[in-house]
Amino acid sequence: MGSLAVELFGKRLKNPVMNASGTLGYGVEIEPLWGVETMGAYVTKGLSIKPHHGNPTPRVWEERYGMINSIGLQNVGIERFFSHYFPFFEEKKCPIIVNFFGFSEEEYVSCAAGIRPHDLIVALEMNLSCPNIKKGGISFGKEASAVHAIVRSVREATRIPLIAKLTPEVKNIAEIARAAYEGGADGLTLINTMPAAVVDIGRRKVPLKGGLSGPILKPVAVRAVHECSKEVPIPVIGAGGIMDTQDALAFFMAGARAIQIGTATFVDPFTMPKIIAGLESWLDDNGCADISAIVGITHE
Amino acid sequence: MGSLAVELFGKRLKNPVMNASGTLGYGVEIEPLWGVETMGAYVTKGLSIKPHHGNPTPRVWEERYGMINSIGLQNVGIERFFSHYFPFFEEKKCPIIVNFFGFSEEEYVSCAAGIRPHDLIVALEMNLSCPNIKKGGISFGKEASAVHAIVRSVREATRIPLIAKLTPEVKNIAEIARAAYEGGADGLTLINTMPAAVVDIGRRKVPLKGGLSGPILKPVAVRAVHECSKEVPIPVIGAGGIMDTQDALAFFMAGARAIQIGTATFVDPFTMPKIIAGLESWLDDNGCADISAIVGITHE
Amino acid sequence: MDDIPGKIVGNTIGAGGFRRLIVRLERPLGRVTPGQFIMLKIPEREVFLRRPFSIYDSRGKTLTVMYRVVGKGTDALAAAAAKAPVMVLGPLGRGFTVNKKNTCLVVAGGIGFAGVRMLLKRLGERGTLFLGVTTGDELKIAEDLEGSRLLTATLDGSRGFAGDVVSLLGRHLDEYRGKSPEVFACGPSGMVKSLRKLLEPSGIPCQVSVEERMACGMGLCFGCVVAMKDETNPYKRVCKEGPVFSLWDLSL
Amino acid sequence: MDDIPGKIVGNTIGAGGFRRLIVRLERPLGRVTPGQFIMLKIPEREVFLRRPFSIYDSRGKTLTVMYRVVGKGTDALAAAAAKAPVMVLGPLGRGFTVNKKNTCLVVAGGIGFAGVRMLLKRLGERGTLFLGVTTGDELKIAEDLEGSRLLTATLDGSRGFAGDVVSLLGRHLDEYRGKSPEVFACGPSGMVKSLRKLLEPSGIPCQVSVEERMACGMGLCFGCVVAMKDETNPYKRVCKEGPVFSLWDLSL
Ligand SMILES: Cc1cc2nc3c(=O)[nH]c(=O)nc-3n(C[C@H](O)[C@H](O)[C@H](O)COP(=O)(O)OP(=O)(O)OC[C@H]3O[C@@H](n4cnc5c(N)ncnc54)[C@H](O)[C@@H]3O)c2cc1C
Ligand SMILES: Cc1cc2nc3c(=O)[nH]c(=O)nc-3n(C[C@H](O)[C@H](O)[C@H](O)COP(=O)(O)OP(=O)(O)OC[C@H]3O[C@@H](n4cnc5c(N)ncnc54)[C@H](O)[C@@H]3O)c2cc1C
Ligand SMILES: Cc1cc2nc3c(=O)[nH]c(=O)nc-3n(C[C@H](O)[C@H](O)[C@H](O)COP(=O)(O)O)c2cc1C
Ligand SMILES: Cc1cc2nc3c(=O)[nH]c(=O)nc-3n(C[C@H](O)[C@H](O)[C@H](O)COP(=O)(O)O)c2cc1C
Ligand code: FES
Ligand code: FES
Repeated sequence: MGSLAVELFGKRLKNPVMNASGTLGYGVEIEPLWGVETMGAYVTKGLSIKPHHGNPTPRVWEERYGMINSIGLQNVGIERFFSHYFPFFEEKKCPIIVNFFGFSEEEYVSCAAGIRPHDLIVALEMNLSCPNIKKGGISFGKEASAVHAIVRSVREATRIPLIAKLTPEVKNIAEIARAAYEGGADGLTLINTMPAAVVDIGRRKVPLKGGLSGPILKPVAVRAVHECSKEVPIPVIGAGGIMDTQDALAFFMAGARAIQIGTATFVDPFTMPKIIAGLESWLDDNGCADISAIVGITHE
Repeated sequence: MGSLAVELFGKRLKNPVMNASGTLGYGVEIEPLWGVETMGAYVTKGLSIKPHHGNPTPRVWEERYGMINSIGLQNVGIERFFSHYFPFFEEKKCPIIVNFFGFSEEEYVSCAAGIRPHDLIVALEMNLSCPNIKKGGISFGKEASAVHAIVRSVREATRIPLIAKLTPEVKNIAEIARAAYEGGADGLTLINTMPAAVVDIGRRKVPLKGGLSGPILKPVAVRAVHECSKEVPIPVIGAGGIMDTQDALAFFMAGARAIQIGTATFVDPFTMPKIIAGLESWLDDNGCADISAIVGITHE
Repeated sequence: MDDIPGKIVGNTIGAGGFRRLIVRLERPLGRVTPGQFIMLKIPEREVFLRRPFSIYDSRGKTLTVMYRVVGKGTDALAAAAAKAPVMVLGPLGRGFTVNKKNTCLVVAGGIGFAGVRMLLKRLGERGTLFLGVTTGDELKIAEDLEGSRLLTATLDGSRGFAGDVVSLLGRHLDEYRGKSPEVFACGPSGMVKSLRKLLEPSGIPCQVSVEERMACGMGLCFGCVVAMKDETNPYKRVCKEGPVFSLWDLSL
Repeated sequence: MDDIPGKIVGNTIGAGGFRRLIVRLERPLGRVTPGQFIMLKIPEREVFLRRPFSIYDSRGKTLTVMYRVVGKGTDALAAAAAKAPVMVLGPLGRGFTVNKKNTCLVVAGGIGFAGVRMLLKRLGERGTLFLGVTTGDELKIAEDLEGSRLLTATLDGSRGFAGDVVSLLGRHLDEYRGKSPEVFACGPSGMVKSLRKLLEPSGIPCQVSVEERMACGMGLCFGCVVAMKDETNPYKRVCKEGPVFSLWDLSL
């Protein structure tokens, strides 16, 4: 039988399927349906040094084949996550990736520095889409030089493997990928949501501006994964509109070593277990011993 | 009865509906179904100083709610357009917007300089998504300073009103809009296609990388129109996934003075006449005398 | 909680002019607390996200929802044919908590009736329903309720009290003094605001069911929050910590 | 050319194992040149673009298409029920040009038969069909052709010539020397390449119908080009300048 196990940042994960940050609450909420230990790793909601309240509603809006969210990074803060929720993952022996952000470089650094290495912590995932309040709210992830600098600072603050999660709203994502790699990132997650807006024609208002996610994002994400995984020699984790096994395969073939599922879970909460089973059958049906064999197979 | 007529760059157009460049051939092809004079203006296929052959196939691929194209700007060149196709528009008294591009700044300038002002030429539309072969293939439209410079050079080369057509693959489209405005652009067209890729899972290949268009692009385009029309005081022409009258209204309300329809024509070749009729009914149903009354109505 | 496949077996306009959707599920929904809801996958591909609906009735494998067409999703739902397949995720959220010692005054505005109907069924004779609707005809939605005392208000004045349901409650509130009254409410946000105004002086307990746009319905996305008075934790999830909250905790 | 609403009235597997789609149109398609095609809007929302199909038959308001399921669009088409609404844009492109003086040798590979069937009907006794298929059973696609002479090849060797259709043509080509032979072909790209190899020495006229992915089907998008020998104009649109080209103009 084909194997879905992957090695990522020196740790062995039972499969390469994870949730995308911010789309599986604190992990406990899915318990009534299936457990987080089903996944290769659980990715935390974006955490900050202090608790963060997020935006007023409306926070979500439906789009054709996708959605727009403006949650605004509501979270309980690093400290409370580790005191209150982490024991749940310890009990389940479920590996985690800690997604975090800050509104200044110092906040990023203190976040990373404040997380002690632990057997279950596979990596830290820096959300570079976060607005830099010191620099007029332009996000950290848009300029190669800025990405290089902040990744380097965070890199020096922790021994835990570091993933840079990139925004697609850049002029050349491969260049940003290289900057993150050269700054010391051990891996990349591609991509975060794409800025978008909706008009409510009846009310003649723009009720919501926020990040686009779901299938509508997939062709942009596939391109980012394809180009960046050719550009840098570190593992790429793919995210963006993965709804089923076929979509997952497209990301692996484009160059992703692991994948994250976000919006699909809202449409069908069993998406992840279904994809894991689907990938297993696909390996068997295709006489493929190991999912790694198809990673990046589309690269010329 | 409400009026769809708009004034754009000092010319009166009978309605604010145009085709998007490259999606209505040379204008003659649609003749068996309806005439180009149905539109406020016809936008030419992207023209270059010399004829350009474009890319090998596959050039088009279907996506969920959209498509990817990699035509590669095939065109007969400025000269042949004016000798061979322009008389058709003269005969029909159909205003045109001339979309053009170059692979170097000089090519842009010679294109613009080579087009003589004419009563029917409403404006020139510079396609800034085109790769700059001198600068390693990075497109002209991605860096504010580069946009400012090239718009300024082209501005100096022609008396015809100048529209800058922007790519969404930038870090901050409002900043690019401002650069174009300050460089001397009289208007903006937003947006061009979004770079994307597909994986053919069966063949384990990436058959096509190219530009994403269609409804899948709409929320990104709406945001660009909303933000840029607040940023700069020049007219914005909206494009990206407009399929019906509702979509068109969303663009006007977001801040577009005129709209362009591209991919929708492939799905239903009568999209443009239908939207023109739909907008007329909407004005009447809503007691609105003039389409301009709702332009930018969502701005705070 | 479970995600259960089902088929539409009924989808028509019922008494009072609101639509009733009846779904035959593959498995029973299980124990429902009144005030809980489901996330329904509407059988139309263009509707991407599920939509939340109160559990109007649930018996064995038969689930009923009462709904109003207000937009794209509910419009597609109204167009869905019999036998169309749906997915039903639920029961979700925290429902009403009934204290046996209190006198239960249930306040419903329009379609908000759907959110308290199971509560009323459970309360039986112990419940009093204050029902506010727009036109007299809509009062028929309550016609199959037995036991509960019914007081009605119509905005068009055609039947019962002429005016809004909170004013109606105001007229009767004195009657419950000393009887440990507790209010259970579900209705539009305007109704909830008036309710607060009315009840603020007495501060009597009041549980309200709140609505908000949802993406997941199970606490995963933090999309459905409502503002709370608690400044250290100003946003709670309607789908997880709610939809029923104490009126006095909400920041309206 | 017109964009005509229609309804599916037949959609089943016909003789030879290929599917036949029959559409009843609101208006007749009008005059069709053999080799022309239509763009069909498949009645399934998830199929975004139309798909090109040769006009297999067109009489009054009845249009027939013969097709093979190869991917998402044709799969959805096969699943489409009777009465499903479609849109038919056509007739499109430039078909075959028949010169009365020539002897017409028609070469079809598999589903490529759909592209030459109208031509054969028009040619009647003047046409000779060289039909190549995979299995003997598939030869039934030509059973309702009257008049034309029929030579067959099967790859499995079960009937007719054992091998590919171009080799079959090669065996017979000499018979037409001095009779102004002209070849009309439609089939997979491999067949077209062999055909060129076979005919290159003699250089006899040959018109081939070419396939390419399309978005618009009417010359608007330049998505469907085919490479030509002409270096000053290396890409022509299959949907507009084609789908029928002289084999000798193509750069294969
Ligand atoms: C816990 C809960 C229980 C509910 N129970 C019922 C019920 O039993 N019967 C019923 O008819 N409706 C109920 N609703 C409201 C119902 O979910 C919305 O009417 C529905 O989601 C609208 O979808 P739409 O696509 O038709 O509207 P849209 O096109 O999305 O929006 C149309 C209008 O509806 C409003 N709206 C959209 N989503 C919601 C939402 N989740 N909550 C409130 N307003 C919304 C919008 O602001 C807009 O004004 C409930 C909502 C919640 C949160
Ligand atoms: C002028 C013309 C006439 C045609 N006539 C017929 C006909 O009479 N009967 C018939 O069965 N088919 C015909 N085809 C081919 C038919 O259009 C394709 O099979 C169909 O578009 C595939 O759609 P799909 O979504 O099922 O396949 P996809 O999922 O898009 O692709 C599946 C496979 O089909 C190939 N393919 C996709 N589109 C085309 C295309 N436009 N042309 C050729 N190959 C394609 C792909 O490369 C791939 O290998 C014709 C094509 C053209 C251009
Ligand atoms: C509701 C919601 C909340 C999100 N929160 C975060 C977050 O806190 N940190 C982060 O890095 N990404 C966040 N994202 C982005 C996702 O992790 C993911 O990158 C994106 O949604 C694309 O994947 P999808 O299309 O599968 O949802 C969020 C996305 C959604 C929809
Ligand atoms: C087939 C095709 C060809 C295009 N060619 C050009 C072009 O030559 N010049 C240009 O500026 N934009 C070109 N575009 C972009 C469109 O003009 C338009 O900006 C984009 O497609 C978004 O609109 P839509 O979603 O309505 O198609 C092309 C788009 C398509 C689909
Ligand atoms: S709807 Fe997702 S948390 Fe409530
Ligand atoms: S398919 Fe658009 S030009 Fe041929």
